[in-house]
Amino acid sequence: MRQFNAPVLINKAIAPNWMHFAFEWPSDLPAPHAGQFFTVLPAMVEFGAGTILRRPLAFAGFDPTGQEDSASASTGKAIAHSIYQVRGPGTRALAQQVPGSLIDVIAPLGNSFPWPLPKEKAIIVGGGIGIGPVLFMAASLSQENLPAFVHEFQLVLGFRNASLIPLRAESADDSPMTLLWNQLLAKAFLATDDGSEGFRGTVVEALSLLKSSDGSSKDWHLYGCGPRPMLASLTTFAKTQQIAAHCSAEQWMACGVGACHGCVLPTTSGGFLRVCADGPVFDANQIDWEASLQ
Amino acid sequence: MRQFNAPVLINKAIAPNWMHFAFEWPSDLPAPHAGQFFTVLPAMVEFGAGTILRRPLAFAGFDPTGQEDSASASTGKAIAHSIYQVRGPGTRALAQQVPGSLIDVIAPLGNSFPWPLPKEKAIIVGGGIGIGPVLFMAASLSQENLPAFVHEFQLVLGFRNASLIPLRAESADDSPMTLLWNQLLAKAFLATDDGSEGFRGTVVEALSLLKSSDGSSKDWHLYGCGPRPMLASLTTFAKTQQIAAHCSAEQWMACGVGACHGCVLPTTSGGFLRVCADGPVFDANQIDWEASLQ
Amino acid sequence: MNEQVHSDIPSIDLDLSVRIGELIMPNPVGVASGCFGYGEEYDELVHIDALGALYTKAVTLEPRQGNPAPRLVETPMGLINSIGLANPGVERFLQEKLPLLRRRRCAVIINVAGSTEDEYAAVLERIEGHLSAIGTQQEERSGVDGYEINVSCPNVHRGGMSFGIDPVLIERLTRSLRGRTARPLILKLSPNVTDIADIARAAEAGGADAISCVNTVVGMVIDTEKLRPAIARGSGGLSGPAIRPIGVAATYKVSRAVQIPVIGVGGIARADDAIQYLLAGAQAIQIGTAIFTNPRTPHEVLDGIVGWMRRHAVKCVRDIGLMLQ
Amino acid sequence: MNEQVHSDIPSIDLDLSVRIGELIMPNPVGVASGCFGYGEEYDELVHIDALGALYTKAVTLEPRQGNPAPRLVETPMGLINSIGLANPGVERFLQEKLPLLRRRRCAVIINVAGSTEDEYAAVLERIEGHLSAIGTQQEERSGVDGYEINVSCPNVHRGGMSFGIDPVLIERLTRSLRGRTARPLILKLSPNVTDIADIARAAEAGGADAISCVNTVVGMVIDTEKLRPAIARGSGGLSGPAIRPIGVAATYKVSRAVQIPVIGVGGIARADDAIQYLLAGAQAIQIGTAIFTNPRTPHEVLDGIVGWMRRHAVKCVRDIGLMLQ
Ligand SMILES: Cc1cc2nc3c(=O)[nH]c(=O)nc-3n(C[C@H](O)[C@H](O)[C@H](O)COP(=O)(O)OP(=O)(O)OC[C@H]3O[C@@H](n4cnc5c(N)ncnc54)[C@H](O)[C@@H]3O)c2cc1C
Ligand SMILES: Cc1cc2nc3c(=O)[nH]c(=O)nc-3n(C[C@H](O)[C@H](O)[C@H](O)COP(=O)(O)OP(=O)(O)OC[C@H]3O[C@@H](n4cnc5c(N)ncnc54)[C@H](O)[C@@H]3O)c2cc1C
Ligand SMILES: Cc1cc2nc3c(=O)[nH]c(=O)nc-3n(C[C@H](O)[C@H](O)[C@H](O)COP(=O)(O)O)c2cc1C
Ligand SMILES: Cc1cc2nc3c(=O)[nH]c(=O)nc-3n(C[C@H](O)[C@H](O)[C@H](O)COP(=O)(O)O)c2cc1C
Ligand code: FES
Ligand code: FES
Repeated sequence: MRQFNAPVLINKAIAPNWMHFAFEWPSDLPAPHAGQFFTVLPAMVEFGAGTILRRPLAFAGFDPTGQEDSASASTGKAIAHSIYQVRGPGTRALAQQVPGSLIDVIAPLGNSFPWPLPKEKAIIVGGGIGIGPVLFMAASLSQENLPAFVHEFQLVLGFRNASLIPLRAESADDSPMTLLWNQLLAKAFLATDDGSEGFRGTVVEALSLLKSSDGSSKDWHLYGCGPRPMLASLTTFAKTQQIAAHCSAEQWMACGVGACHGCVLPTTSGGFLRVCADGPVFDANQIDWEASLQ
Repeated sequence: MRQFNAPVLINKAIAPNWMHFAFEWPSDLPAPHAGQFFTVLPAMVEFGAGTILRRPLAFAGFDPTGQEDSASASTGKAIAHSIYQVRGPGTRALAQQVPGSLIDVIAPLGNSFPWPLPKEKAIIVGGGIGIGPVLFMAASLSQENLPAFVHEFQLVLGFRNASLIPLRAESADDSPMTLLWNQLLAKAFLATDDGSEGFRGTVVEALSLLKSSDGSSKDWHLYGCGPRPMLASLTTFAKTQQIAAHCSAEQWMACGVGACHGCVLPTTSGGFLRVCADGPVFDANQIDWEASLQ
Repeated sequence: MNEQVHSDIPSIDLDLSVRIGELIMPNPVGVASGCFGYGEEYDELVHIDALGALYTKAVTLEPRQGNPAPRLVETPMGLINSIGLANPGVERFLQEKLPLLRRRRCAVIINVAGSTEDEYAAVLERIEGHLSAIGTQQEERSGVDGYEINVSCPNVHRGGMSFGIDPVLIERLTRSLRGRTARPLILKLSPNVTDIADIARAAEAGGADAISCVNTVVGMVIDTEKLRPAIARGSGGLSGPAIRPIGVAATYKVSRAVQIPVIGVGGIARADDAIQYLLAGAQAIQIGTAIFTNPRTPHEVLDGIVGWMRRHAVKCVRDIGLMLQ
Repeated sequence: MNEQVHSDIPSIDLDLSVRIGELIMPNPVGVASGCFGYGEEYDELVHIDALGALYTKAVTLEPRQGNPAPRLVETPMGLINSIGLANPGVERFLQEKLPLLRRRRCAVIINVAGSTEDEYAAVLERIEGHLSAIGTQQEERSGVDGYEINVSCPNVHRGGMSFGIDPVLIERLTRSLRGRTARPLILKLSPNVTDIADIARAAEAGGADAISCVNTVVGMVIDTEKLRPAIARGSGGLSGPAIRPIGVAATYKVSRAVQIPVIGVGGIARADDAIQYLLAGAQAIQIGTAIFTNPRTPHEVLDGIVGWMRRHAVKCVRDIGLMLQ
């Protein structure tokens, strides 16, 4: 974990209100893992916003070779990637930050998704805003130098409708990371609420379907990231099916490093856990999702 | 007086920490006069600034023909010009506003310098930050279509040292307004505190010198704009010499339109006057400059 | 009195009107006292008649020059002022300001301040006397739709906030003023107290028709180069978005302590801020400092409230407070 | 006790040290309670030993889970929190947190909270008992350089702020705690009172060595889409730059009401903010919320104070308060 001023490399729209953000990673800092996040402080904000908190964003990919676009050669400087949705003053400000400028980053933060066991098949489930960490997890499991069993995973992505599926828009950049994400997207099982592409229904409904038709002899291990109601039903599904499940959660944050106890979620054992320091990845059974929805 | 979103036309450094700012003037709004000001709201501010007040800036020139640079033809759209010093979050934010973007303006505000009488010679005195209104006044008196007596004026400008004299820097733009300002500067009597250019001493010391050597049979009429201590000694000088004097003053402002009574200065008759609505130009004897310095 | 005020915004399918005592305001958005003068200064910029109410700059018995300069300083998302109730006094108010106010179509509430109970009373008596002397024709507006009693100004030595912190004084003052007017009487309270609900209950007991909640918060900025407070009088009153959470908390508390309507004020700069106050229990709101930032704020807030009501299928603005879970 | 704390910042030609009771802090910049945990979390990011003091998260007698989530919401230049004094309780504090705190080279002040006078007393007794049981060798640090008594937390039902508003309770509590420790005793006051000077005088009369001024201001944000308060508990404590003018005004007032040192806290994000507090009369300052924005803030503030002292030719940080005109 370190605070540094990172050169912004990419900050480009990849779908309506979705941006691909990439910055240079300090050479001597350990690489981030899928599930981990960072916090940023944009340089400028809109007049009257009065924003003071850093904004947490998950890593969506990491490129140790530092290739900025498919044309250029490796710079040798690692690049961290993220995908964010423009929602309020903080992300609107971030969207104004031009490549070449510096941005204040604290990273890497939080824990990461555990690896699947040899007897497990990873089912990686993302919905809407949760796309970054699941793409990163899928990319991590795709790495060539890993044992073959890891490569057997299924990516399941849910969107409200086809137009909200990021990356495929013409506006998307041609960085190697974007190409990798597109390959993963092409192999993913897609679900849309309105059936405008892929399966019509929620991702958890898609899971039921997939489960019943799954020929694999392996146990499923769910990896989820997305809106909290999705995580809640994912957890119910995992319980019913008696399969392992890890979810990456979000909560408003102040410090992002575990000091303030602000970002807690209620646990099933009665206490609270800090999303930033005890998570953001939790064994799905640890969190009382129902209580957290209230 | 109107609130409008003005296209920014010029926003360029003309000296260390000094910027030339120009925006498109609504065709149906009366032209501003020397001494009047406007307030702006920059679109973005630095993270954590928490600025909420509009920033008042004086007009430094007005071009009804709308010529943006000496090469291009008149656009037919009037242009308002200002010169500002980058001091704090508001002016730093303004300095970030790129040409082509829109800026929220309320204008024209306040009163303006009165014209000299036929029997008067205008002595226009500016120091440091007060350069904008005095250049505008000098330019106004230079207009060809005015009676000849008006053209007889003297511009006296004071700076801490030669390096702070704006506009002549290489960085200055080549707009017709900048060329006009440079012509006025070339004819001005210059004083610097350290004698690095022109007269060595304050502008008021320069005035004493000029007065004793002035061959004109006309009465002097002082027009002043600059730091408050300068206005105080200008007023003392005017009293001693028994000549008319008008000063343009500054005070922190909230509304800028006379509603809040926040921007007052103490008067010699015991009450207060609002800089934004009763000024910013005052008969120098009206203001208790000594009390205002406390 | 009991005159319905008509605004220029068509009520369309929604009921935006608000009732304060016998007065019906066309919509809940007002401009706060001291931030809009007596209305003239903003006339060129803002269509004031589209709003619900104009709360005037404070009127005192005698003219007041106000406090020494500087009177203002910016703070993070806030403004400190120490105007000191500069105003022409009740006589000149009646001669110079009232005629114009009578032509307003929004509700006009006269903000009243004083150093003693008698002074407040004298201002009301003078205004009421003047109004009955000139009379009002059918359809003619009096220009005085109610009084907002400022017992919460932190910028004067006597009166103002010293009243606002003592429930006994508040109840007595309110009762005394109640006896002098049948027009709506609004007590404007200070947040600089241990329990604002106590003060609000005292105002209600004294016969107030409504509570304005809140006035400015005591604050100070020191100029670290000049080595003295940034405003001449030392401390002043903090307003603007910075204090919005303080005002919302106070409004929530007060609207649960009294039966009379609460008018929320403090830091409203966007429709969302105003809706927070309405959800907290306010029947109407006022906008002050944000007008300085953007004179269009009150209109944008009103538009935003209307948009929000449509999205949430609320027909009547007075019901918004019931929606809080 | 009476141990001089050494920091890693050389005092150079300036005297930056500050005295609170018998304790000498190496410089006036501390990190505020609840914003820095017990120091571990920020260890990787911040060189804490360069600072003057670390004020720990509150310690209570029993472990506390804290308040339901969400506990945080951003406001204009501010933050509302309702953590609810989540902490492991005094026993686990002594076992798990103290050993690390003993290795700190800055001053360590233990923030103490309780629901009753007895609870506050029990925490102090337990800590003092533990310290005398383990003993401290020559040159070894105790890890407890003083206590900051939190009588001002707005986020608990009993205790906390309900003490902080009553001078009689404050004096009695202070006296009772004074009898239980010879270490510096700092009373941390709430700004949510009519007259904070009254409370400060009571703390001084009870034997406090210093006053921390101020804790958070009661505030509320309502989520206008979810139609409920943004934080689970309704209202919470407002901190950050938004409240800086409130804290400076309180510090100015309190430092003129008591003889004991005042520690200024509330909204400090830049050196200029800290210097305002010092000019207002504070001997030392604390930084809370701004650490979340930028963990380097305390160090930047300290550097900035040093730069300002040089420019203004002030040799001793303790004299800054005398410079206010
Ligand atoms: C561990 C973690 C990882 C995240 N990863 C991503 C990501 O990869 N891509 C992405 O688009 N978003 C991500 N988010 C959410 C992102 O932080 C918020 O969308 C962003 O902070 C909103 O800020 P804003 O100013 O644009 O909007 P605001 O107007 O401030 O808020 C919009 C909404 O964002 C949420 N939010 C606001 N402040 C915070 C905060 N301090 N912490 C968390 N949520 C907040 C709230 O739900 C709020 O209603 C992540 C959040 C967390 C906690
Ligand atoms: C009528 C008038 C005309 C002006 N014309 C010019 C001009 O032509 N060119 C120019 O460079 N400057 C001009 N100024 C001054 C300019 O408004 C300030 O420099 C600017 O507001 C500073 O804002 P900031 O955020 O950059 O700095 P801040 O850090 O906010 O302030 C820096 C200094 O500017 C002054 N200041 C701050 N806020 C205000 C305010 N609301 N009103 C007035 N002064 C303030 C204070 O002295 C302060 O110490 C004028 C001011 C007035 C009142
Ligand atoms: C410059 C200024 C002058 C004010 N004058 C008065 C006044 O005369 N009477 C009064 O009751 N309140 C006065 N107030 C307080 C406002 O009416 C309002 O209660 C306060 O500013 C909080 O609202 P805001 O944050 O929207 O400004 C004044 C506020 C400001 C900023
Ligand atoms: C998340 C958070 C937790 C806090 N916890 C405590 C606490 O346990 N004890 C205490 O005395 N003050 C606590 N405070 C108050 C701070 O110590 C400080 O007084 C207040 O935040 C104002 O300073 P700031 O504006 O610099 O944050 C807390 C503040 C925050 C933001
Ligand atoms: S954000 Fe502070 S503990 Fe998680
Ligand atoms: S700034 Fe409001 S009266 Fe001048």
